[in-house]
Amino acid sequence: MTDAAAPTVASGIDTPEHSLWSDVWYQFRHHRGAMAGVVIFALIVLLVIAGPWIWNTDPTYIDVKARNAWPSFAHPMGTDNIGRDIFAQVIQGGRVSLLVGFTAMLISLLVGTLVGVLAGYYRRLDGILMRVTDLFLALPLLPLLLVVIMLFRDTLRAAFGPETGIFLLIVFIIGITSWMNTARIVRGDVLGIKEREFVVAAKSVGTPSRRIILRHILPNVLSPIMVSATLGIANAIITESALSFLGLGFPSDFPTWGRLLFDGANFMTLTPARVIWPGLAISMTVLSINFIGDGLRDALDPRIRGR
Amino acid sequence: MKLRHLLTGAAIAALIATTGGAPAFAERGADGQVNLLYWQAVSIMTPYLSNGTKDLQAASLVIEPLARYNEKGDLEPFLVEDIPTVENGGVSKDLLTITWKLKEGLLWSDGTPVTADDAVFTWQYCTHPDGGCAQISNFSDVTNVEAVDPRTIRITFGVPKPFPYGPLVGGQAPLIQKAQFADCLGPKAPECTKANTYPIGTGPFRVVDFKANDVVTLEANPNYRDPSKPAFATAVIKGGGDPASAARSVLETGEYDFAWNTQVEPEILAQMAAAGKGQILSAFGTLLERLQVNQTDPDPALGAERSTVAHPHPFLTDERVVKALSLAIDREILVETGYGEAGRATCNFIPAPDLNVSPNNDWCLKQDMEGAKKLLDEAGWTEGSDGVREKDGRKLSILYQTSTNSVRQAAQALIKQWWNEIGVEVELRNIDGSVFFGSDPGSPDTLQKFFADVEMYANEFDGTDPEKYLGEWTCGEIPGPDTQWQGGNTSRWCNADFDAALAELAKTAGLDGRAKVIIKANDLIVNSPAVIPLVHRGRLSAAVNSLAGVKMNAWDSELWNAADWYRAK
Amino acid sequence: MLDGPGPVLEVSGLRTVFATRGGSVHAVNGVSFAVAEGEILGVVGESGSGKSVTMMSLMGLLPSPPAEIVGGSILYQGREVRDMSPREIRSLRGGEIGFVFQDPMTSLNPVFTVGFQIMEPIRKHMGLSKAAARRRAAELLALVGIPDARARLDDYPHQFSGGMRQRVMIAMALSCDPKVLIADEPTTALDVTIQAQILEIVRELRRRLGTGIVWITHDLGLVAGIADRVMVMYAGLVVEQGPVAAIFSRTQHPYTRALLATVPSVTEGRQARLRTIEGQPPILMAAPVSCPFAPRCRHAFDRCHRENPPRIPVGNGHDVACWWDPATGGARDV
Amino acid sequence: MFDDPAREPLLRVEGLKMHFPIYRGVFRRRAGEVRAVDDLSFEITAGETLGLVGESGCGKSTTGRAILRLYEPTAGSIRLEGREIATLEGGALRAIRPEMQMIFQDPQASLNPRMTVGSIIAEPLDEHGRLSRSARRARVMALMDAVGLNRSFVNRYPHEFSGGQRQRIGIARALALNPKFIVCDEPIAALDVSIQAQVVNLLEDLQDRLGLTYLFISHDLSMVRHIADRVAVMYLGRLAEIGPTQALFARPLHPYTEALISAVPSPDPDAEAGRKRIILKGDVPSPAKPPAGCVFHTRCPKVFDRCRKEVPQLLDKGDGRRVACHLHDDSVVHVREDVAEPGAAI
Amino acid sequence: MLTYTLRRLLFAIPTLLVISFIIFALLDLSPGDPTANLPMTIPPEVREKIRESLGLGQPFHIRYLLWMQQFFINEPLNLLEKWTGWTIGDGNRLRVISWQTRSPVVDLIVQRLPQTLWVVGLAYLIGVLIAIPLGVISAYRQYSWIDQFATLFSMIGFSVPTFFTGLALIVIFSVKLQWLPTIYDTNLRVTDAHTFWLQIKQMIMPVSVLALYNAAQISRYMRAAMLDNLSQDYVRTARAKGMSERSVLLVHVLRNSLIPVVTVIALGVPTIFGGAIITEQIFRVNGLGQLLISGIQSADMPLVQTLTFIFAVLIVFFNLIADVLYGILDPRIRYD
Repeated sequence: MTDAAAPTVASGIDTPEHSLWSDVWYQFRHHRGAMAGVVIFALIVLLVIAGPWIWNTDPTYIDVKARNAWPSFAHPMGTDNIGRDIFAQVIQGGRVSLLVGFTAMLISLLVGTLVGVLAGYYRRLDGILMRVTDLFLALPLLPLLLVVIMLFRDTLRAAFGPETGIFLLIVFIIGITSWMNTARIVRGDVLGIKEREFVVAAKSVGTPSRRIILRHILPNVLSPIMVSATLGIANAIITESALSFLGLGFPSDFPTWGRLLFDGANFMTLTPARVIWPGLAISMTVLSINFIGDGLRDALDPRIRGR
Repeated sequence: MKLRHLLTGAAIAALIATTGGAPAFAERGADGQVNLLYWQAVSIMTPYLSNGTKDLQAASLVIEPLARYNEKGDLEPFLVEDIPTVENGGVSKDLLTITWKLKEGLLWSDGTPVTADDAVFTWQYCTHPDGGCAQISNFSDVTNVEAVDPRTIRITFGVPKPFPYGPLVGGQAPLIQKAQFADCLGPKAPECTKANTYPIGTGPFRVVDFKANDVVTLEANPNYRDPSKPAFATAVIKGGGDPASAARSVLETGEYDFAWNTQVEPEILAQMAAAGKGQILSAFGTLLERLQVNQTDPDPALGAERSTVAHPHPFLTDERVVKALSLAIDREILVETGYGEAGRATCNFIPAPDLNVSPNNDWCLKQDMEGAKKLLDEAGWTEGSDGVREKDGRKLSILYQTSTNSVRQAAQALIKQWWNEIGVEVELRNIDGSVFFGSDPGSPDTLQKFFADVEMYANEFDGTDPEKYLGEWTCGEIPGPDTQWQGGNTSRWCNADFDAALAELAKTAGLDGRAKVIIKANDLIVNSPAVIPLVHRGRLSAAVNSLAGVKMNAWDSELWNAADWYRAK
Repeated sequence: MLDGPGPVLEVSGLRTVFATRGGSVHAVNGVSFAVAEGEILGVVGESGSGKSVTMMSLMGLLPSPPAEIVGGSILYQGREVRDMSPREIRSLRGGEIGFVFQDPMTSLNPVFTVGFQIMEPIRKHMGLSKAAARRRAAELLALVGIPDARARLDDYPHQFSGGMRQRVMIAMALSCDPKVLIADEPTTALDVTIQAQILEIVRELRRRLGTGIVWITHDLGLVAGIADRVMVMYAGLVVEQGPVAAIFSRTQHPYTRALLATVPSVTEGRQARLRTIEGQPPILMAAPVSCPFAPRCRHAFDRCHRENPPRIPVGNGHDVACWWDPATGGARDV
Repeated sequence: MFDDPAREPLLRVEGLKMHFPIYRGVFRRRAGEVRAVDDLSFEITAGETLGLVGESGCGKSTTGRAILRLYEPTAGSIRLEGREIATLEGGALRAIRPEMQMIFQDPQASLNPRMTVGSIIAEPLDEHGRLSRSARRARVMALMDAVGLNRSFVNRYPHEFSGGQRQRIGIARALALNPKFIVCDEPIAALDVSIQAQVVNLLEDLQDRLGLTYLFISHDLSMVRHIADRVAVMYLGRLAEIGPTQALFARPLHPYTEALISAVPSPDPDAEAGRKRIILKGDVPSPAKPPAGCVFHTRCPKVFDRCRKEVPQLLDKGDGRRVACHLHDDSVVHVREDVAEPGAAI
Repeated sequence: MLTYTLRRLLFAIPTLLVISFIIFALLDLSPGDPTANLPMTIPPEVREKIRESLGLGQPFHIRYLLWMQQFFINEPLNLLEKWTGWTIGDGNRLRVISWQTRSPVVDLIVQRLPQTLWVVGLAYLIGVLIAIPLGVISAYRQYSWIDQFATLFSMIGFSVPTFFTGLALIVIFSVKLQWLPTIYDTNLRVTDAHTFWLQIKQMIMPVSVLALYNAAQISRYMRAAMLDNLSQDYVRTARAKGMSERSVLLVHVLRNSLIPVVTVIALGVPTIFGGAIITEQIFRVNGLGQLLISGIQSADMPLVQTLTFIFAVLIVFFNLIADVLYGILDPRIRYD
């Protein structure tokens, strides 16, 4: 190789200084919907986190005289029927809803990825794990919730206090009943990736299975997982609101967007602000997360990325 | 609010009577169809296997008792000639028997005659040991029911009954046809689907089509005893939805004629009523929303002895503390925010009928924060650094549970705030109704187990006589692990004076005499630390303007006089 | 129609540009060539030299955007293709000009039977009835050497081996008796034995049908065996063009020479080392103003870096785009 | 580097079989098998390159992978430096892995797109070496130098490289553990002609420098001819012919070898025009249902009756050449096929 | 294919047995009580009697086995008798009886099926019919305004809870405009144009609420599948054959893209039978969803157990159908 000139970097179509992630980021940045989603989501998160400093009204404080108030300076989003400030509740509710969405998504992602990877990688586990997935698809959510609340409420309450306890329970239930789709998708992808040559290459080097999974398989099923993640947050927020609709879920003085929307639904014509804001908050969050997910999916897909 | 003052139940009834014009029943079935909306859907058409008020009310269109309570709480003969009393000889002097006389020529809807045998069968049906009859308590102490002749029914009690109008009286205990239910005794009762959903009755309507938990279609009973009634040819009872949408369908869209139990936030109801299509009807019975105060210690650390009489509550047995809690509550606000015209503030445990209501307790009607704080100070609870009162290193902290229901949750929030203001720390918990009101000994969340300091729910009693209801407060009724946590004395309050008063009641006949003892017992309860009465609740329903003849009834089925309903022209 | 040896397809000054996010990429920079009836034109060059892009742009098979033809003319039997309506172009594609692509595994639609896919253009362009189209499809399959052709019409592509699939592709491309067949690396994915079979078929077809064939490949050996004329492409330009014998025996362009040198032979003596051409073909962000091969060229001199050479005829229909003259070893006198 | 009978070969494969079972039916009963590799025997001397050629689907790659124990061989013995590795399991197998490595066909597919070049090359070091962070880094750099990759690319991702450079990354990874033996599984098939030459040159340089032994799997006969010392020709899981490269190409013994060589086009129009070509009919039969007798008989231009009945054994023809063909069975060469007597042969 | 299907069906039996056991155990553990909805005036000893009459006094395994016998033997025999008119045995078999309504659970389900299929099923169908063209167009014109619009549409459909859209529709179309009924009349029989119109009117709102949600999800799958296939080589082949864009898109690409989408659609079919709890409640459709939720709320164990188990059967079955469909639609896949 004496006459080998210094190999020049293959110029893709582009300047050489870009990595995989900068490519993804580039594509993502040019997805208008996704960028709008990022901006809106960031604003919502910011408002919800910094909210109590901007608006320091206690969301549970009742001002009986100001019941069913329309928006005013004292109550920018009005009050509910016993005189609690809606704006403060929306901020407080957002913290819970987003936290529920995020944590439940993490649980469902963790379980889904684990099941999916194991089923896809180990042939002998495939059948049994997929049947378990069927089982979970068939489980009735509400009785399950009641059972779990009964079994673990007091233990968790003793360990974490009443609010964190019920929070963990609900998050756990939502997470544990929503991983099945992720598992299916991940399994499908793993089935394909484990036949790819770089996995064979790793085997030929003597890499044990668990490191093959961690190093080679997982990073390559990242894109469906990421998309599942964004959908999962949205899904968890919606599920929590549906639970509120059915009268399960969090205690009444523990506002979440879903509960606010549910409690306010009957007041739609009397004090519309009560439903518009939480409704808007849920929709905008889910919408922005979905757009982010869409952008991620497009950006992570190498075929689409090339365009 | 304004509405509440304008329209009380009675006023509405009067209003309808006057605006409805002269009730001229030309002929049966002339007014077409009446549409009733029960947001809790009807599951079954017999109260003996019933799952609740809605079934009982639906059934009342078809099967009838011997006598019913009218809207004022007075007994009115239905299938019988008149109401037996000691005076008219219908009730024996020793209070051991009561004799009813059926009206002449009564027919079942299939055209066969109604006889005393049917009454005897009804008793046998409900008291069959394997039947699981839901109304068996209506027949308690009955030793025999016999047919003296085809029209005469004699009921014999094992103990003297000062108030003998339990069996076969009121919507809970209607007559069923022997011929139809003969094969449905005991364990076979649930399998008789046809009989349970298409009962043959004597009421103004009979079932044409029954879709469980969805819709019941009825038509006028061709053999109804008054040939000109009912005015409606058909009736439909639709189920599903929620109270607000039920009210909307009557008050705003006018799609339905009558909606049962439209218990929604008052301002919403007022706004709907403003549409002018219908009216809100209310009537007050004996339903009381109250706080039960646990007299035993619910501390989880006690393990199996949690919430048992072995460990008295550390501070809620102190009358001053509970009185302070009661004073801190503004009951008017609770009514305004949660019940509107279906609620009245009260400090009594027995809120109706008027005769039995104690005049001695109105100290709690006005919120008195200062008074409450003073009481707590007196009891030795002083404010700590975080605003929570303490005594002997123990915080005044309360776990407050109730069932899941938006009105209850609003009340919880309000009460929590008031109690916080007097230095009491509150933790709220709401439990799904099917668990809270269920009495599964395996669940920690039932109201009987009462693993909390304070719990809120409403309760009432059938008819007008509270003897049995008050009986739940005796020492023997305290739930505990030895009784599988059964028993009505959820507060675990035990008071010798009260038990004595109750024994006295069992021996007292005559409404006035009984009222005196009842008031005494009531006062003992409400002055104890075991209960905080909150709101006397009424029934609330809605009817369109064109539906005339509705007399809202809190003592029996709301459809008790459906035979008299008609379409206002 | 045209009986004389005149070109069926004549392309001049074709320029195609891709709009990418890094800017526009000039993939084809003024390509001119012609294909006569019954002639096989071999097109060679490394990947990225613009061979495929040129042929794809002819009939608008590149997705637009990003690809766009910015100049030149494409004459099919004397008619300007660029002025045609999409409908007219569609009737050329498949009807008058057939295509065979590199990867027979992915180029057939997996969910339709082979028969359906062959009959599609027949019915569209020739207007045959279903039964007639089916008959013709069976004939075509037999023509390309698929045994039991009639029965195999109802098979799906995955039921064929790679070589068989490529035959199906060829049958499809030939289904409407096209005047021109454009074959884009049709044998690259196949084994040599199968490649030999395909080559046999193509030779036979050319003889029988008189189709003009454009054969794109990077295998110089293949070109030597099958082509009448050879066109060497580099950076979207034709750098050398001429009759096959002339290209191999009197090679003009340094790039062609280098390409030839890299190939080990099965017959001659073993070289100690293989010769290589270092580097890759450039990606042009603008139309070339100097010789694009100059940076990799061992004979490059000043002028190469200043001026892009035009195609200079060297006789016998042979031309080359280079300032360097292998005969003299010095600059070409142009 | 020709056969030296005195020396124990680096790799000796004997009777290697690689059958993949086929299951059928409701209860997934075993209904047969795909005989991807069927009774294969050969050896490779240290420092030499054995070319393995054949059409796609003939079992070349399966052979390579089975030797590296990426599959569980059905039967047979594989000895690396005299040590049996066909039956090794778990830790023992892992311990032998550094000795033998593989270079893959598709450099795009064999590199994890989410790992940097540095971590790809370092992976074998992580698995087997106990190098310190800096030593590992130094080793990666040295490897990159060795395969002619610029050190500054260490943190780049595979997709930023051209095909030839990617193949260099794959080679560097294979070299990381100082293996003795490397299976090159079609290392140049996916590359452009000009790049192929670069990679082949690199492989040769490395062999010279590090004393490597290659099993060079390819269907490109001209490259095999260039790089291999000896060539083995496979057909349908069996060895058709094996022998020194020059001799084999100059005078192929097996009709299949002959057809293969004749099918390679040469970049010389005159030679092409005059050449006699042997064109095989049809495709390689399915290895699930191999033909009876000689597996090549369905396509063989010189087929005769015995081929359809009897499986030819590998015959030693001297000078290190062996061939599995009845045509070369000396014991019957005098007996024409019309008078062939069964059993006379072996 | 057939053997594959048979094998999967055989596998389904143990799976379903396990699922039925787990559901049964779960419901048994759950703290709901069948007497909870009785008025509080009913004393505890009566409640206990009622519970016993429901069979709750029996040990767990007896109840489970009894249910199994009722569900797997008695009910199918009963259905068989009903459909064929035969008499098998004395016809006096113990059926699965709902605790709440004291009527056979299977009869309840049969009664609820029509409205569920009409509303939820139609919504699913309409959702699919909207989703497929929407997905096709937005993939073909990726990043065009129509793609952006479709994305927005599907995102809104996905993100706004049905109880919100449902209520908003009622306020607008029923209360303000008075165009549509808020109550679904299950008694309505379509006999003429007028009743047909009434049926349409009462279905518009629930169907559109659900269809929006379904269309939103499926159109995303469709778009992704189309994008996958549009970049395939065979599309170029089809164009090279001179096929019109229409036929390239609607014959070649669509057929391939439908393969994954059809399986997604098949996997979604069981959700139709699960009903739409919230939408059904809002519009009082009283389908299977309402049946299930009312069963849960009143702790009606036989009802909930039977419904969820039928749901599980459907899920397992449609999983199988989806796989088989995949094999049918994609000739490359042959299960053995």
